[in-house]
Amino acid sequence: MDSLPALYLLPLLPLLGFAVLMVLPRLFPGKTGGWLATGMVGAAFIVAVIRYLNQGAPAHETLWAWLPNMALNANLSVGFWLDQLSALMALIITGVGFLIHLYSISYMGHDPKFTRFFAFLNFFVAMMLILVLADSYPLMFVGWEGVGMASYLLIGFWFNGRNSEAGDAQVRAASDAEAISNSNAARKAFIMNRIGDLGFMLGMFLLFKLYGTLSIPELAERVEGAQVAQAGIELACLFLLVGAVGKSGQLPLTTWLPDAMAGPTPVSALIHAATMVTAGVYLVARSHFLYDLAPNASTWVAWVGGLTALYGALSALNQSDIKKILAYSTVSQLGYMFLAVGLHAYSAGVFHLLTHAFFKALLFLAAGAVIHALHEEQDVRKMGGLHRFMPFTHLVSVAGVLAIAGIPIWSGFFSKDAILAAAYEQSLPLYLIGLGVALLTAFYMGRWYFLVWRGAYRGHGHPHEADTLTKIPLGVLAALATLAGFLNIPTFLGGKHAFDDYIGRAIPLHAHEIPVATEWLLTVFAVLAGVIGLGWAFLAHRRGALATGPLGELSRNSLYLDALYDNVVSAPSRAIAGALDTVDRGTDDALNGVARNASGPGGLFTLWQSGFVRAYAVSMLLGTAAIIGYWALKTIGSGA
Amino acid sequence: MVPTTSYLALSGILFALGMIGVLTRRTAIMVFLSVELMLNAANLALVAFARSWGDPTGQTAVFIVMTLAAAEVAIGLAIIVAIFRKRETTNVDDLAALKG
Amino acid sequence: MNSFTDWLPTLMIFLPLAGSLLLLVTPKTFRDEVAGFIAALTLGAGLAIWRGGGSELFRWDWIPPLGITYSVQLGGVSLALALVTALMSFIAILYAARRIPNPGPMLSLILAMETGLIGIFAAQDLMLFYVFFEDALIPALLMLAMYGKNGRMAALVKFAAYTLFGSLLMLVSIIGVRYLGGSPSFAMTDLKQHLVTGSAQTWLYLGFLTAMAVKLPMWPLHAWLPDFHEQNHDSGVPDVMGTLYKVGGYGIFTFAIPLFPDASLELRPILMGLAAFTALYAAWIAFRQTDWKRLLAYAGLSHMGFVALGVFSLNETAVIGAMYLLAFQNLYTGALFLSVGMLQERIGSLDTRVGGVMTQAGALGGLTMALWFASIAVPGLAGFIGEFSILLGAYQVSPWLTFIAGITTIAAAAYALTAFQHTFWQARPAGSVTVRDLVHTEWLILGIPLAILVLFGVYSTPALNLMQPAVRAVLSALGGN
Amino acid sequence: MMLAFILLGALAIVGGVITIAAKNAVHASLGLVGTLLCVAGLFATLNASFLAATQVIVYAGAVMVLFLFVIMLLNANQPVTERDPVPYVRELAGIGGTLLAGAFVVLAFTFKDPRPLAEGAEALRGGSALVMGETLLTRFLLPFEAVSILLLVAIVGAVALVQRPAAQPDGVPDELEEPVGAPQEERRQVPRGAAPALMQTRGAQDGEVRA
Repeated sequence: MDSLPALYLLPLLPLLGFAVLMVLPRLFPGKTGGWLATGMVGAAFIVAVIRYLNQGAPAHETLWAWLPNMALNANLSVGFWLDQLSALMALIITGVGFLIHLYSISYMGHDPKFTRFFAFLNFFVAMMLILVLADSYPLMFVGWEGVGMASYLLIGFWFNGRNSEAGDAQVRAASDAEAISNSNAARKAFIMNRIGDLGFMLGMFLLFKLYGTLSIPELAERVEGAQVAQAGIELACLFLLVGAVGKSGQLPLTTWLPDAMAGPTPVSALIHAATMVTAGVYLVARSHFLYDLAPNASTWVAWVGGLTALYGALSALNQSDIKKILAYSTVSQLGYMFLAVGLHAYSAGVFHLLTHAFFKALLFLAAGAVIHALHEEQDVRKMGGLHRFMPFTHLVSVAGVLAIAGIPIWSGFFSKDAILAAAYEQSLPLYLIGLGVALLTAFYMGRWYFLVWRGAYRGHGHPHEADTLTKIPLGVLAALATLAGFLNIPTFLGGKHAFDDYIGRAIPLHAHEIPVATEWLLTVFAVLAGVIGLGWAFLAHRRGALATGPLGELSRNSLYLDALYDNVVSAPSRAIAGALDTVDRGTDDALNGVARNASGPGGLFTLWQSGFVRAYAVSMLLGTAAIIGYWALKTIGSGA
Repeated sequence: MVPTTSYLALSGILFALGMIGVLTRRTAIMVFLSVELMLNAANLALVAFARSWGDPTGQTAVFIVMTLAAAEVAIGLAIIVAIFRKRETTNVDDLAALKG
Repeated sequence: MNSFTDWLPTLMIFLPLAGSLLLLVTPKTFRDEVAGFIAALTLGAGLAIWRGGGSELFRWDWIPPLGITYSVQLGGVSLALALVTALMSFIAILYAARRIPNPGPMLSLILAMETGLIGIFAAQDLMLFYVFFEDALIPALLMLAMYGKNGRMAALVKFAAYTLFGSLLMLVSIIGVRYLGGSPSFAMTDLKQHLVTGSAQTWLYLGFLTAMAVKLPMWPLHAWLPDFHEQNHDSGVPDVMGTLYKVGGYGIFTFAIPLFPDASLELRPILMGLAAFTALYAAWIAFRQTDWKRLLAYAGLSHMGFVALGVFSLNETAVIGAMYLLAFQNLYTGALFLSVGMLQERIGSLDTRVGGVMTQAGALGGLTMALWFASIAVPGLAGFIGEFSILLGAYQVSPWLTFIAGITTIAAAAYALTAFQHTFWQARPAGSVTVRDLVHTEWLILGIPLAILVLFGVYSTPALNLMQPAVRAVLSALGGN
Repeated sequence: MMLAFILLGALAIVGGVITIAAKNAVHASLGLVGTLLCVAGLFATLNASFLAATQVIVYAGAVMVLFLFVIMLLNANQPVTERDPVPYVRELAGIGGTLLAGAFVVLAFTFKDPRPLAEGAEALRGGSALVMGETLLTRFLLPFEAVSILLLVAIVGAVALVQRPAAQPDGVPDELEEPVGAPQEERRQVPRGAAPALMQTRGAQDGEVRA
């Protein structure tokens, strides 16, 4: 073990990259900053591969004491934990991260803040690695909020609008409007993540209250041992679910993900497709020992996943922005993963996470190439027939679409099929939702493909093929998207699902009891769903009615969830804030008011001080008369 | 032997009369007269108590009050004359310089 | 144990005062250097004490007939706060020397206040604590009076009224503690042996609490804070000293809890409720503020709500978190006030709806954003450790109040990022003045606090080793959970 | 005895009413003289014979003469006519007075003699000068002396008060000069209700003395 590179190297390398690029940007003129950042992530990838290859028992390396007495009656220390799950995640992050860094060098080539972009990307990769390798929940929370911060920085990368110095006023106005929308999107993402983080924190507090420690290895031992009230674990798992939902953009905290498309495309590919959004799934998978003891919470997770998948698919039907379609499809695919981990089919969920990372990153990068080629044009209705101008990108996009649609051989088929099998095994309604979503997914991805690549070119300007530096990542991802499925060929198809065994060593698997016949039936249904979806899209394309998808406005405004939040949550909170402010300013006036009218009754007395001796004498008389009168009455009363 | 209570009642009435006099009269001299009346009322009560207690102190007190009254009248009237010379008025209400 | 380390705390306390008097006589040209040198010396003294592992109790009978002793000790939490005070005063002096037209009086006032503050942290005698408590008030008032904006007199009167009202009540309870308890002197060591018991303790605790609640500040007694900060000099230097003067949390921890254990246990739910409410209330109001200074005042108030929640919960983790947050909160709130000062220096107004400053002044924007992230307790910075420990500890005591305080973290993100976005992001309005970026010393003024925040956010062991034993000692005496 | 008391009491009350109600100042003082004489009579019934005598001589005689003299001197005879500045004072005084009287009467009847009256009266030995002198010069010697000093002071005070400022050798009156600018005629206006006799005498010296 000692010869292996230390675990803390993984997050340290990109962090160093971030520090250097932020503090000394002038040292890296031109694109050298980009190459440095990519090199750092590459190095991290190599370390991850080395640690992945010679993995024995889970490695636990601790550094220094960090939080006061949050471990078993000791201070919680910063430490990294490498088991099969986190090794795989590290591989995905660094691998896909490296490819996307490579892609960004050309994509962001002429952006004025080139170096800063790579600094933020490195910072993101470092935080994601901390999240994945953390040995304790608080350290995972560091990564958790760190990636939230990185996504805030990257979504709001063009916070002042790309052509704010442009000459003509009309372009400037558009750029200013874009600046405001970008900044709002970034802020919205961060605040929504923060809401999820509150849930995560409360979950941690409850776990500490139940078990007295927040270090995951210690927690795992104590959970099996201690017989803690079922309700406690259920609530803790629900809190963790809220955290996962916040980070992975599931219902109800999902409206920030489509808005996050305001960031540059590599950001959408890396953060909002491959890595950050899967953090929620990783959290649930990492806390499998809790969720196994909390059946209700797990059904909650499954149902949240199922409903979000449906919501994402429905919203994606009629989007006109090339990246928005992919964003909603990410939401929907994440719904699948939550569905899987909710049903305790952790390996199926993680496998889908893997394949999804590949083909969704591929699709986003392809979309990026298209946007780049059409000079920042993102509206699919102004595209079409690009297969003639960009043959290579077209080819990889076909691979991506087939993968996501779940066509056999491509990876999407295997991972989605595993999830549907698990769903069928445990709850029929969820399986039906899953199947329906598979159909819708096939349709909107087909629509995406036909609108962008097929038909006549509706835009102006002359699109050109991407340069070589862009092609390399696209090619690699296309290969991975196609071949990744073979990692986990299910038994009834003659494979030995190597992936399930690998993950099984970290997370206990549930035996499959479905007879082979039904498995075949499920696979046929899944393939049928994919084919019908694509066919429906093809027919609509032939009729040229693809521009406006079904469900029209309902889908375009994503079931009006955004509008709902605005006037249910943000408007009243603003109003209350205003009211509180006036109340707060009011307290001082109230005090002055009391002072002012206290002098009122005082005025009456001045009249009485009239200066006339006899007035005083009268008051003296009345006074004495009253006193003696009282005295006399008392004596009468007492019958003297 | 006339009971002391009747003497006290009489002195009370006289005292009240004096009091009313002080309040209703508008010139300083008249106010003084009423004050004298009140003093006499007090003396009467003192003597009545002296008899009921059988102790001459009451009477000596009256004696001292009388001398006091005399002195007071002297000084009071002197003041009134001085005020009169300054303000040419004996009306009590004009003398309101110490207005609050 | 050579005698020099005995005198270090006294040196650290009275060096700034000597400096401030010296400043009044130094010629104009050397004024900045002298002030800076004295502040650096004080910081050095503090570091020497820290390296020596905190100083022993130094006791000398000041006024024997009254039983007032000059007992002084800098160790654990008090040393941490004293160090932070010394550092922030040094930074405030650095910035004031350059930024304020005639810095002479301001510099001497800062140094005078620094004495009061370090005295507060070092005092181990109730009456001495009271003396320093009042002593620190005078320079604050003078700063506001001499350098404030036109509405300063009203703010000054309100500030003085609230503070004096509180401190007089505290004086009553200080005297009460000694005489009801029957202890020979006001020194804490003696007072602890002669604890007051029964309902009298609650009343004394309440007296003490009002002063601390004003200084904390806590919800009902906070009205002076926004005006105090809003009316102070635009450069933000008096506000830095103002934030340092929020010693309520420390006062409760060092004096109130050991002296009134049963009362603090008995009043715990109410006080925690008030604290959580303060946090949420302040954060929610901050959301609508359009003046940077007022927004920062409410942000500070919200953090103080957290500190109060931590201290009142009497749970060891929460109290350590409260002290941690109290110490480092001075760093980022102070630095933010200075960054607002720099912003005001460049664009002439404190309004948040300015827009696009970051496009022209990248460094100022970047550093301010990092400081704001520290302020809303993003992990990896010191604020998080404090806030996380408070919430964890408070959760063990009462989950619902922690939930309310938790919502504050969301509200904090909301107000911080909204204001930040309106000022630094979005497009720069056409025709507005171009904002020049940071110049030489300004990098340091924002950079040093940020560096320390990052250092103690990631590698927090030294600060924990300093604070944990002190907190554990106090709470074990209480037998708290 | 009872008859004497009733007669004298009634007369005293009538005198009192006259002193406070009479329009003419002189009538009021005569009313007071009547009351004083009745009170002297009452003293006699209360075996305070010496006091009765002194009352008649000192009080009724000397003091009342002084009063009459001053009334004549200041010509304070006409009643004051214009509006009473203090509102409702008459009514208030009336109500207050009757209330006070009622209270006194009620309280008076609550008084119980500590000793049987006869025995008390007998102990006073007729309140003669012997008894008075004995008590005054033994038990109350100090008050006796104090009162004598008081009388002396009163005499000196009275004389000093009414002393007219003697003309100074250099012609500067002791009072401060009137500010030159003060309008003269305002001071000429005839004060309300001033006694004409006194005015002539004062007017004469007005020339050289600025009042």
